[in-house]
Amino acid sequence: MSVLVSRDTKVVVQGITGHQGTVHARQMKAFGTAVVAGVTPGKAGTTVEETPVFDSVREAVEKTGANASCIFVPAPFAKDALLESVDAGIRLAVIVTEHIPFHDMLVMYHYARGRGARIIGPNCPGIASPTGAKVGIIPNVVFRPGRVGVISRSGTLTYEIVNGIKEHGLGQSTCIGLGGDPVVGTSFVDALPLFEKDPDTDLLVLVGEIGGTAEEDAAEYIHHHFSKPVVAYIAGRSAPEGKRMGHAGAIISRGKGTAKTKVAALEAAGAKVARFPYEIPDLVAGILPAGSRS
Amino acid sequence: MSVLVSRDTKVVVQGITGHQGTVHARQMKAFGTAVVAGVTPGKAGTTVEETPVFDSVREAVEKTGANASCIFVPAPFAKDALLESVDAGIRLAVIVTEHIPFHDMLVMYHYARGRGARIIGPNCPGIASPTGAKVGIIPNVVFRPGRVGVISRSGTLTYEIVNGIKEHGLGQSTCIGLGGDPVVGTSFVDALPLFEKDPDTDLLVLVGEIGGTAEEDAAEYIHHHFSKPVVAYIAGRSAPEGKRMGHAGAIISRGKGTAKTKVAALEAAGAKVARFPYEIPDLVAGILPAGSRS
Amino acid sequence: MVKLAEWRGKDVFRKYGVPLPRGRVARSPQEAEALTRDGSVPLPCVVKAQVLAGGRGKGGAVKFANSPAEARSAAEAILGLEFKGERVKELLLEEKLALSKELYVSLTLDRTLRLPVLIVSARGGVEIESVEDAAIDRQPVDPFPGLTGYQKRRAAGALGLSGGAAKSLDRLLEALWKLFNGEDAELVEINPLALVGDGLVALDAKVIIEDDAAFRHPEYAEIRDDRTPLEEVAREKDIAFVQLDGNIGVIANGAGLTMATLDVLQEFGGRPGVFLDLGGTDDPKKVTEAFLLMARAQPQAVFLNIFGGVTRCDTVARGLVEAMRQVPEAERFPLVARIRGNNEAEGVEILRAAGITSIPSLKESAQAVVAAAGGRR
Amino acid sequence: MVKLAEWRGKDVFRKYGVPLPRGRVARSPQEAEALTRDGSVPLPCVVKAQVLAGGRGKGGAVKFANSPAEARSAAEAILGLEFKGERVKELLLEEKLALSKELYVSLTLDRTLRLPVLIVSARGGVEIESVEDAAIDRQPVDPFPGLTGYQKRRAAGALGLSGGAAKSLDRLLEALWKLFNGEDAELVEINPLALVGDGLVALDAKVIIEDDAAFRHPEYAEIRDDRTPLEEVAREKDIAFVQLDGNIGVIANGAGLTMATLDVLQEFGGRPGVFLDLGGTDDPKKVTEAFLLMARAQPQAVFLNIFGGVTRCDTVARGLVEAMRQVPEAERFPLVARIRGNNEAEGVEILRAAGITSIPSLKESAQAVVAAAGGRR
Repeated sequence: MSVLVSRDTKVVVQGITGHQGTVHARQMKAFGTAVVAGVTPGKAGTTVEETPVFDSVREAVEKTGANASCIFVPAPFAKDALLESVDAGIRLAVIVTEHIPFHDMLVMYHYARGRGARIIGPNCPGIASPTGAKVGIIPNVVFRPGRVGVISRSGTLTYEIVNGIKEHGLGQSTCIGLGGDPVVGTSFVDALPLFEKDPDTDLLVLVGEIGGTAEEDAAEYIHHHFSKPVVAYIAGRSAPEGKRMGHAGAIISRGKGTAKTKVAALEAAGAKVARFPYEIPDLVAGILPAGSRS
Repeated sequence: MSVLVSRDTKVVVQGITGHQGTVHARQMKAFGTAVVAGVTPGKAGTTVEETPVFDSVREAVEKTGANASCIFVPAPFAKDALLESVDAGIRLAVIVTEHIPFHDMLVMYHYARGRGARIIGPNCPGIASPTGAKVGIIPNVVFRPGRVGVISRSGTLTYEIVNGIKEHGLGQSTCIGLGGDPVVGTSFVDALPLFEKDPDTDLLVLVGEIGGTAEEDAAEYIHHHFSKPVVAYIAGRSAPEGKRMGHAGAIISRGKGTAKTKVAALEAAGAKVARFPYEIPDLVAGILPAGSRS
Repeated sequence: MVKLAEWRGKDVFRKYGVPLPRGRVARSPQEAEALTRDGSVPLPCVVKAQVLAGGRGKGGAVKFANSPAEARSAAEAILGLEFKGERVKELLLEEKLALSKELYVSLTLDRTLRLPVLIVSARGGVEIESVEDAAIDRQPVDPFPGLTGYQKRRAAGALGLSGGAAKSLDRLLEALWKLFNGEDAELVEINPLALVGDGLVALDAKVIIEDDAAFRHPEYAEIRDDRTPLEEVAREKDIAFVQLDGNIGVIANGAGLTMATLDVLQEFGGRPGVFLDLGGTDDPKKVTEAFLLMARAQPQAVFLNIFGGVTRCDTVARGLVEAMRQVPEAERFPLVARIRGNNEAEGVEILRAAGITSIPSLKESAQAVVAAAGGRR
Repeated sequence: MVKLAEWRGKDVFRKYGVPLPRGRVARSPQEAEALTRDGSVPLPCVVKAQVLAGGRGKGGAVKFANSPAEARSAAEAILGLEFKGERVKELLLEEKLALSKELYVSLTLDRTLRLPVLIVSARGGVEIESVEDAAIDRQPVDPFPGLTGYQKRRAAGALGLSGGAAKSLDRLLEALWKLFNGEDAELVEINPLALVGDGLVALDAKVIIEDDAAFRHPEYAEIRDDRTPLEEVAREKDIAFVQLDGNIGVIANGAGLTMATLDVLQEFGGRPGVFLDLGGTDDPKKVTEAFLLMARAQPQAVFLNIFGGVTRCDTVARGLVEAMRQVPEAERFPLVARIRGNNEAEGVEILRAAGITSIPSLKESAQAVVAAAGGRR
């Protein structure tokens, strides 16, 4: 078992005929994922490396039983692509596309939520489980089956850290790159319960960044509801304080959002916080029960 | 036990300072219902026959624990009143107000549904259970505790029929007047499962009207999912065929919507269909197990 | 329900940017001739009766004209016609376009889904009820987020449109969706929607505005269906009033009870004539006015069937007694009353004091009124 | 993120019907004098520097004028000022209003709730961060159905407004909500919002438009934050580029990895200068351009830290080798490379062939570049 994806995951790639869509459909298949369909309006009847292409997600779902979507379509069309997949019955959509206006994402998030569909992303590397499937773009090479869960707001930093875990001789249960946009479909707080109840995860690595209050919210959740050990890292401790989004933004975050507040909140919630990415594997290995190394 | 309302129902009356609001708050109390609060913006701090009035539903809920709303506010403000009650945490709202534009009702319905709130109405007499509570305007005099459930699209015709059941020496478990507007919060199909699982209901009386396809949909549901006996009546057998709503309306209803199609569908689903309202009590008495007369 | 005549519907279309043929309204043959002569309406043109009923083409209410003189004579032929009960007072003259396809598009409400639904068919230009289901595509549209891009693509596919024509459809559907919501429409229908080159043009327009939204749309206040004078009076007093061809007047409260009453009357051979729904009221004056209105319709007998809820029995009894006092001798009618429900005892007593007996049984009271009106037809 | 200057924000306000003082923009003392002399700006007036930073009042960037001569001298005093790093080039002159209250209103995004939030306070006219939480009312607003009547009533209550002033607030909030959505705003803020009689007037305007929505808003294309020339070049090439005051140039891919790299450099005493985020690319030319850009910033050493995903290691290696060929002798810099991830072996081999060693450990590579840049600061 793993989180959200499994051997039963059947992926439709929206925007499969674009360069990114084609490349990553291939990588997902190489990972062992069932990429059953692609969608590009006007390209029905063609194939991309043997994957059939349809005009609509509805057709793709009807003809192939696709149950997850990986969205690569350009930002101006991403909202429509997501709504289409939700209306076609897709309940897990990974949106890789970056630069989606947050006003669009508000619509997408609440529409999907109202219909019981989960979005991961946008602007995210997606989800992968070495024993399950991959929906997204995390490099295949960083994975090794194991019992460490990873959730992260970053992209390449996630790869770095997941790879570090592998190189230390450990492995991952499921890794989710949530994306760092202002509005994300799945936040730390949304992802934590999934790992809490995942029998394959013994320890969770949480990778955060400065800005927003997602890490503080996660700390709060961990404190009250998360029973497994957590190793965390916050990127940006040395970064100059960014320009704030006006005064209203300050009202919303009210003394949260810096590396200091995030680290303090996570430590108070019982997490071990690494100061640098390369400290993570040692911290993990120090906590992980000997029997659960892979 | 009863359907949707019980002795734990605590009603806030939105628009309590209006004539209808005041009169029916009094009637609900006379029925035995806990009317705990009223709301009229700008009238906070006053009382209506000892019921405290608040400026907002949120305050009313916070201060009195109200968990159901009865809405009497004029049609142009009804949408706002409903949204306010849903946002304040109310999960059962009976809308008595008539002439609410259906475009408003579409918003209200989907908003409430997305938050797990149920609307009864609009333009409806509401719900009452002789052993539970009354939220709405059905005359108190027609009730007597018993084991007959009633769902109806009509107003006064419901009173007529419920009263007929009482005068025949039988009683009701719960009666819901759903309202006959184009968009209703709770339809026959939505109400049927509630009565199916209500241990206090042994038989259901369904009162329909010509127009729309709600009765045909109900028949379909009854056929597949409803195990208790059903007695039905369709008003309007003798009415001249009304002006149709253009051709598109005909496409939507496609050969449904007449008294004939409704009666046929209900009979095919196993319901006994009365030709006239005064036949209902005899039909009910003929079916109801002797031990469940009251 | 406010049904807009074609030309009014097209005025609304124009406001939302729906492409239309060039055209103008004429109310006389002279005007029709002048509009085509001065180029306001290009020739050849089509001359259409502005009536609400469908089937105008087959019914001789649509003609073509190649010259101002022909436009005049077409107008002469159509104006004043009685078309399915409507007198033709207005014409719409429009340029005749060279079209390559006739399509169908509408937006209306699906009550079961509680969603607007977009209906399209490549088989436009005929009555859509006659088109088989397989040739009609329906898509429910969620008010949030509204009509989506993928839904428009599907509609284009169903209509067999691509390229520039599909783009034209995108804009058209967006305009119709805005109109449907912005105008509180029950129905927006274009049949036929013509493909002219690679653009779409609305040849007809059917727009129905919801009455309940009137408070948001004072602009439609003056456009109403034709009513008989009595119906007009009833409307002003907020009493639902329908005139049929029977001889028994029915006063009831609530649409369901009114219908049930008619069903029962018919069962016993009665012929309902005027029926009148008091709705919910606790004003005895409104009840009095209803009876005075009923008296003017000269029924042979009147059946009062009230189940008291919001409308209390004592209110009705008081209004009835006052009405009986006011009705002129010449307009008096036999009355059968049945008042049940809230404050029944008080109401029955008020009637009794005025010499009127309330019969509690629906069956018996219905039989009594049929007898009073002269028995079975 | 496009921050609009006050006068531009007010132009947007005007489009949505937000009430404003009468006012005009001036770019010279002469213009300021003329606008007040001919009555375009009524006297007395306020003369405000058009800079994006807050605290203008305290900072001497806002002055009052009772006569055209005073307007001129106020303009002379303010124009050309350097205010928190911005040169004042424009002034907004506005009539001075007799106000009875200063309020605060804003709409922005709450990331945790994933909802816009309406923030109001009766304590306007000061920095809102300095106001205690209890005096600030926040209400999340669902995009569907939008700002509701009851939310507006609550806002009026929190602001202490009733009657005509509450009605004015209703209209204002509706306008701000439409603006927030229609313009793809990240922030709409009015501080102070003045109560003048029983109407509300926006004395200030802060509007921030989201960059990602630029495709819907070509009208904001020309309004950009000031950038250094190198930042401008980077923007054109779609490379995220930030200039700090250190001496180590960092080229990484992805914001998180870039930040982590800076954290590690700092740990070992390095001072990051320029940093540059390649983002996701598999075009070696973009990598080459990034290096050429970096060279122009004249760092003492450069750290290339790439984890290959979309950006493959071999792509980066090819781009780097090409850049090294092109960089002029004078601009050469010591380089420490670390390339990991997709196609790592190929990339490492390409670098090796060009005489560059990739150090796989983040810690060791960081230490190496700090040493190359001259050791700990």
